[in-house]
Amino acid sequence: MKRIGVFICWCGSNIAGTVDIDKVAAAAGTMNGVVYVDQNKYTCSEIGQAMIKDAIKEYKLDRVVIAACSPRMHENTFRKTVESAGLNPYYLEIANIREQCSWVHKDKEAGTAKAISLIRTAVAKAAMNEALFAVEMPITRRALVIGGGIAGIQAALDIADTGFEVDLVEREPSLGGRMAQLDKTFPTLDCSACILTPKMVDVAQHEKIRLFTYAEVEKVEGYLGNFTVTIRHRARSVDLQKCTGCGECLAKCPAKVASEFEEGLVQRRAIYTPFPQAVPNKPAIDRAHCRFFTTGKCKVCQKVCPADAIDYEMEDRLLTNGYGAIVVATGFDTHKLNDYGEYAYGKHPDVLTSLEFERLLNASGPTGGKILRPSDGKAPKTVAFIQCVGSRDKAKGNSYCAKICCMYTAKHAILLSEKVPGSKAFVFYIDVRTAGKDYEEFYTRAYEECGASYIKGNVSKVFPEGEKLLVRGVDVLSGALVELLVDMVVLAVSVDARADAKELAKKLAVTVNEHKFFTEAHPKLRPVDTQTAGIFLAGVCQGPKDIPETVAQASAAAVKVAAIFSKQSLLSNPTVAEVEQKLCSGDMSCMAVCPYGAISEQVVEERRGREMVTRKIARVNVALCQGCGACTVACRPGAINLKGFTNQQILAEVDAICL
Amino acid sequence: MKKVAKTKLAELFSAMAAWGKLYVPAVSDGIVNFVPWQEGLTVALTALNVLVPPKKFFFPQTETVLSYEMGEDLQLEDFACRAGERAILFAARPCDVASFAMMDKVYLDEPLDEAYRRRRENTTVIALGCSEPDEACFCRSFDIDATKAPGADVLAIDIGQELVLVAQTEKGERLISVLNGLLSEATSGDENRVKDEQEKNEGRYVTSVNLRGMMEKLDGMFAADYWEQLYKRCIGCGTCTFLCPTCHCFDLQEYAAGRRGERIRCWDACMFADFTQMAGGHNPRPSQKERVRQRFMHKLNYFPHQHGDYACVGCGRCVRKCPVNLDILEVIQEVGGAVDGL
Amino acid sequence: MAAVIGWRKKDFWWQSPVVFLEDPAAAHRLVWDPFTVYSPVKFLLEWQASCAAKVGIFVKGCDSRGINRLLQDKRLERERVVVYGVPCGGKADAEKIRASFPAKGIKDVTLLGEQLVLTVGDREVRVAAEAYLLDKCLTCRHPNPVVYDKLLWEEVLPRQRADESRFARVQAVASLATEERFFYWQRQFERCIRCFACRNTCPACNCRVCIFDQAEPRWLGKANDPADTLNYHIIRAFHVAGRCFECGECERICPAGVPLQELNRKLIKDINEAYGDYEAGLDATDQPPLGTYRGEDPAGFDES
Amino acid sequence: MPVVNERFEPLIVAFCCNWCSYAGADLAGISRMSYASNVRIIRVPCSSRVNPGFIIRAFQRGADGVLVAGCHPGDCHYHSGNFFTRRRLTVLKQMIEYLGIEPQRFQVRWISGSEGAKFAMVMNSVAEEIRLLGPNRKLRDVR
Amino acid sequence: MRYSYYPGCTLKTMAKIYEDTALSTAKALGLNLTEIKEWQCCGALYPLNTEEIFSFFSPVRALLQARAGGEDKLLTLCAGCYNVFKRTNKAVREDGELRRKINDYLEDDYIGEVEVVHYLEVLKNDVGFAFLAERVKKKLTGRKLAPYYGCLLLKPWAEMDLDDVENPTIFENFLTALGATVVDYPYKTECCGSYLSMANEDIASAAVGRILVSAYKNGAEAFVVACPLCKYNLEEYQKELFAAGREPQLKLPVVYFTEILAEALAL
Amino acid sequence: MKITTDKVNSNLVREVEEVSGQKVSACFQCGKCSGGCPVVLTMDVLPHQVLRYAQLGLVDELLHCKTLWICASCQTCDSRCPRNVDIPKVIEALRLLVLRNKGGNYLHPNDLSEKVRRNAPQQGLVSAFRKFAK
Repeated sequence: MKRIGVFICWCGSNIAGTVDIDKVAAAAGTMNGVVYVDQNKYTCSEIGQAMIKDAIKEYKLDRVVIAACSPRMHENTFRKTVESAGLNPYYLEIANIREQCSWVHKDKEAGTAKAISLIRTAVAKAAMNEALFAVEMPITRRALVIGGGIAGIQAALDIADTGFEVDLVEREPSLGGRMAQLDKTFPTLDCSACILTPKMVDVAQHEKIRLFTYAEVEKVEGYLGNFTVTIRHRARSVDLQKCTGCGECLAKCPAKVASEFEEGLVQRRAIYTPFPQAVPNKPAIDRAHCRFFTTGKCKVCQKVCPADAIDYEMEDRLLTNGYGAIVVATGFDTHKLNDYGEYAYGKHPDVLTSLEFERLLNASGPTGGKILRPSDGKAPKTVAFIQCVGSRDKAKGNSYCAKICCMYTAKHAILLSEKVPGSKAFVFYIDVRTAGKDYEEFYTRAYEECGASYIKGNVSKVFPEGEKLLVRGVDVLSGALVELLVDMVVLAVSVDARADAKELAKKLAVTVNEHKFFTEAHPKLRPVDTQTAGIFLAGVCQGPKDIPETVAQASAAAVKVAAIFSKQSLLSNPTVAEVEQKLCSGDMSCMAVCPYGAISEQVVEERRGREMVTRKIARVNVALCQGCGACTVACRPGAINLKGFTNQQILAEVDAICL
Repeated sequence: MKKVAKTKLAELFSAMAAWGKLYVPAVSDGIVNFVPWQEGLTVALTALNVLVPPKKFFFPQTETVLSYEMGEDLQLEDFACRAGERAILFAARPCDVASFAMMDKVYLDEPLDEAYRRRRENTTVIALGCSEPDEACFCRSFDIDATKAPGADVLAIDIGQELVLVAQTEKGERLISVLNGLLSEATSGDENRVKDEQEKNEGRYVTSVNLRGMMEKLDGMFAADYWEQLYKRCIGCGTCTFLCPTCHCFDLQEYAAGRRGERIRCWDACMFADFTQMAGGHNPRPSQKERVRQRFMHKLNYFPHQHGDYACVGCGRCVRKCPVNLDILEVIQEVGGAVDGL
Repeated sequence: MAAVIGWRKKDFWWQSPVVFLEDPAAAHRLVWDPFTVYSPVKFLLEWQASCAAKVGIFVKGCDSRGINRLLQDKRLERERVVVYGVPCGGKADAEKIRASFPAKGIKDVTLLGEQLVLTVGDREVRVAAEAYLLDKCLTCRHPNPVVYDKLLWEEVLPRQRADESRFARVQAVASLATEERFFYWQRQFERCIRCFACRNTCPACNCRVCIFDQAEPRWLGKANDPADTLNYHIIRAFHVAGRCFECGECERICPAGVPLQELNRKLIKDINEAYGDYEAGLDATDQPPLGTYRGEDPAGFDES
Repeated sequence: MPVVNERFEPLIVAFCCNWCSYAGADLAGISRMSYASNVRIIRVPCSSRVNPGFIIRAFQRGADGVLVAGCHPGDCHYHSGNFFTRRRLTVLKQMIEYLGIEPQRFQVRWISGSEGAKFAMVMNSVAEEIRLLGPNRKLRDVR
Repeated sequence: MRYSYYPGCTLKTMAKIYEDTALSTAKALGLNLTEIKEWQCCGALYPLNTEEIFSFFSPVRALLQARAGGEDKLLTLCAGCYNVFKRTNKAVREDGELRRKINDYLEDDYIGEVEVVHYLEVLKNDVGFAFLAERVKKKLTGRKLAPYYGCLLLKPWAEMDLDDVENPTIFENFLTALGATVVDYPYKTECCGSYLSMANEDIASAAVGRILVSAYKNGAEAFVVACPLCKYNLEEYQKELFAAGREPQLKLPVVYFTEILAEALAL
Repeated sequence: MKITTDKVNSNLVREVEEVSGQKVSACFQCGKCSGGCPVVLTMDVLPHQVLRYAQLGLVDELLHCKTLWICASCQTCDSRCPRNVDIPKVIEALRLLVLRNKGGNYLHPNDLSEKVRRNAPQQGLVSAFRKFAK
């Protein structure tokens, strides 16, 4: 039999006003296992706590029930009290007779009866409470940042600046990501490269940051504080130690392929640096297109390289490192336009995507920053901008709003008016969304000062008409049909999650939503966390965002990482699931519902008759388990139980309530 | 010897129900069971065995044996004294009636089960002879005559338009006298028809087994490989035991609610995995093999050793209802009792 | 292969129980007749736990879904079983036959296409099989094995009205008023003798230790109390929700004739309607509906 | 029809998730909103911890109503727990209704930590609905 | 290769040439077409509401006939029939409620087993355009042909799934295989006015006018079509525009693709 | 034209939704339907306006508009609609509301021109009468 002590708090008149404490105390004295009952005006006060400690010692109490305010208020306080008296803190149970009783019931008789019932329930549970212990876990104080766009760059720099080590992994041969492709940025129109390049250089030079370009995450294991990540360093075929970045090879390479960075508007060589300001500014060989790798003959780059840096023998290397936290900043893909035949993209050279148009604007782009028609090299006088291409389209595209198109299209309209005097922009839109500091003003400038005509109505079809393009639509505000002959059409393509986001999510044991954007732990209160502790999100990989938001989220993620690293060690949550071997059938229903990937299979050996046999059962990783208990219900035989909220405890509570 | 026209049965039942609680066989959703009689109920006179054997009237599936309350001191209430309601069981079949004798050997022997005794004493059993045993009926193998039921208080025989009633005990006489106003004297023609029925009985079986030497044969078979083969298809349900008129195992369970509680006795089945499960987790019958062996050894060896009779009356319920057709007929045949008529 | 699990003939015309044949010479004992209905699948659990050798097994359409059931529940090592698929035109209901023919006179029953051939005394009688098939076979949508290593003969066509009749009984009961429904089920469960045959026969009930058999905590009282019987049936149905593959054995073998399939099918219907059509036992690799979710799932309760 | 002298007071067991509904109950308390005193709360970490076995047990032991309350879908502290709750308890609720139990006896609601008023309102409405139904006899142990 | 064949109302009358050339070319290409028994009009239009259950009976009966004939595929020529059959078949396959309702009225249950194909599709997938090119006896070199799709072959795309709805290529590839020069023009998938021409000739006239000009400007010498109604509209309103002296005054022949095919195969 | 509370809540809208199987509220007025409609020039109420009117309960106005008899059901609009609204189905529903009223037939055999009678393919006639008459 347990020796349970019950302590009833008056909370001044908060409880005592509507609950007859003496009556409650008398009733508590008759409850199973209760050997001691006391009451106090303010149990949370030092005197009150001292009284509990004394009683524990004097009456050899082994379970404590405190009837007072909500456990969400003082559970931790009282756990410490009990612990300091030499009991396990989880031997404590609280009956919430204030928030759930005295404050909400005016009738003293009903309140008293309910208080007794609540205490009986807590006593019944306490009798089943067992000692629980947190496990101390060490922390590897090195962070991994996946993705070298502006989000990854910012997160890496912020973490490194707090003094912790960071590894930054980028798939492409250079840092920079999407932002490097942009010309100017809204709403200030400052040059994207001018603000990004210094940050890229900072990353390369930071003593706490190790930069791995042309590298990808291969495998992730472990948990908060102790991830083990294998990184595939793809064979660059260029020795970064030897290469001086002189660029001799780039000019001589005979194999040409469409430049990804230039959105296919021009060609690059098979050995290439993606763009002039690349960091590291050293090339890589694209083996899929390299003449040597495809035909076995060439080696021109090796011949011209003064530094002997070309290494065709180089192989992919897999390196494994330990990390304490991970920031995912893998960015986005632009929407593929295969299903939008009505816009004649790919059929007519003067129909461009917004990112292609961005390259036309860029001084280092294929036209040197002049807006020229790809078909004939003439400057377009009239340009139709079509919004929501692939966005807000549940039939053929993304059901969501890509968020940035309204603003960058306003920017394009403004830049067009500046770069092509006498030109005219027509912007076809469904709604214009400009929520952001100085955004509305920027949009206003596009149509008030720069002469852009905004037409509410989406374009239905683009036809080639002679040298021009006929754009057909309707102005829904006036009901007038619109037929414009324009020189160029720019499609505001939607933002997609990375095509391979799901694979990465699987490696990281985090989830993606139906659009493959990574899911945050809580949409409002934990927008930077994933539901896997220690893995954080930054930038568009979590959902469409503009640059300021991306940078803010990256810094937030960095702080989250730094907060973890600044702790001495991590304590595991003791109220976690545990598996009872003899009951577990090993069907792993529990694993399917665990949001944290905390459950895995393990092989156990056990006796069967006279033999020892092995079989598979579930295993809970206490570092990953957050104690939700979803698994306990998925488990039909009740083999997985939740410490602190066991089946036995809850059934005892039910039984006690129903007495 | 009395008789009653079948058309008058409703009146007869009404009179019986007025005298004591009357249970009769009736069909619900295709299943025949004994149910309390009530006005308007159709009594299933031609149905052979009811699903749940009438042992339940003396040995209920669930009964509270005592209750307690912890106060200043412990208050106890023994429920056995409540088990004394006057009852009539109508149309028990001779095999089931024979099973009562087996149950008596267990519960009326020392230590005497008071509740059982009272129920037995207060219940008047009216047996109904079977005029056409089913193909799975093999009571004849146990020397039970389906047209006779020596253990019954009253024997009823269906002679077509009427039922003949023969009081066989004092209790039976008493009941007949209560009902006398509704009964008429049987004629000698009726008596002949009853005799005729009884003489025909032998020839009506299609299934019968020879049990000679069965008990002795099993003496040496505890460790036999036979069980190894037999048990494999047993699924460990309690159909055979719960439907068996002679199975009599029970479990005691506590139902505690705060400072009050009850002790409940309920049927248990040796086929269940937790039947001999002990608190520490140990189980002397760890697999279905031991459980299946236990069941048949008990029926065909231990019980006859102890009480002189096989614990089976050939009612055929397990033959008909076992989901996997693993039944006592099979065991008797395979262990070596000769089988006739199969 | 150390053994094959199939069916053999026993004493009576309606008995074709499962048999474990270890001796190839005894292969002639295997039968395939109108009563080879009991699924051999669940016996694989004990077999694999106690024996490392491979085993062969004959499975009908419904049984094969039981194989998938066990595979999805990770209770079976597929590579240690050789599955012989037997397309099945339906099994006979001995009770239905008994209702039309004198049971004691029947010598033999065979199925010939859509006809049932009975030898009654010295006569041979041919009747349309459909009238004498088990109810569960009339609503069977997958008469052909869905997983096998070898198919014994050509596939058969599913019964025409199987789809429509699938939920007919469920709908009939659901259309009753609340109180009528309660009395209906009360009458059914009243007969339950708590023998657990429904559970023990069910391949979806494959836990090593059933929750109902545990003493601490005791989830289910051992007494045959009506509320506990209801408790048992609710939780049993819940545990097979989204996992029941409609073999109907629970109901067929219930000694007390409790219409359990009506309860299972109700859950299937609800799940299909709310979360999209799902048929358990067709794919061993997917996730049963209660083991997954979609953000836009409807709720079957007032969410306000 | 017997005359009911005393008003029937139902016993309602409420399973509340720690992060939303229990917090909602606390807020109702802090805001001194009075509601029916028939409710007894059992704190669970997440509504997905609520085993249907608990619910049936409560009815067996004499509860007249059971309520499970959790975070709104999408707001689960444990990310996806209440999505599983929603499926499980939908199935359970529809089943017990099918078995002839009055639907009002078992309810599931989403109550966030900021919805103290909603908590009080739900408790009142559930208590009233069940009061009208009278005591639970269908699922209660016979004792 | 064997197919069930459904001609439809117009192919036995106004569009006899369409059927004749289709059957002769099919034979020449080794395709075995068996006309289904006891067919009736498909209804011409797919019902666009949730209430007309009766409109489905005729196409479903024809599909049942096709199934009874033992072939897996039902070949159609008229774009209208193709549209009705393909959509009906898909609806029966995917909408259980509808399937049940329809089958309640029919003698035999149909669950969408038959595959509905258009002759063009057969030429592309079963015959193969490469093979077709080899069989051409009289190359149509130098012929500038404008394929005209209209709407029924392609739309709604989610149901028809024949080709890209905005930039289809099947017709083009077919004509290329015959050696013709394909004229690309933006209006090739724009509606000709369809049945509106029965009641509202002005609208049809305007629609046809645009198509005509667009094709002509891009160098077309003739239209190639797959639908009797398209052919009627394109022909009749050209004549009318010409007669009325209204722009454009053009005379572009309109032929069925099977006629062109017959010509190329020298039949 | 006036938008009033009872109009917005009109049963007619629900009937249109039911007959068409389409949700008119799904439309967000992008106008892609009207812009691409091959016969839009002669319409008095443009396709996107049809949905707008329906959203606002202006069904009476729709029942009297010419558009119902101009739409050729070519499905160009719905093949481009980002909201999966099948406008021809909505228009069909409105047309049915008119046709089902006594005297609602739009086309009578006597209306056909000589040319049509002589030359039109059966396909066209069947289609027209199925659309324009009951």
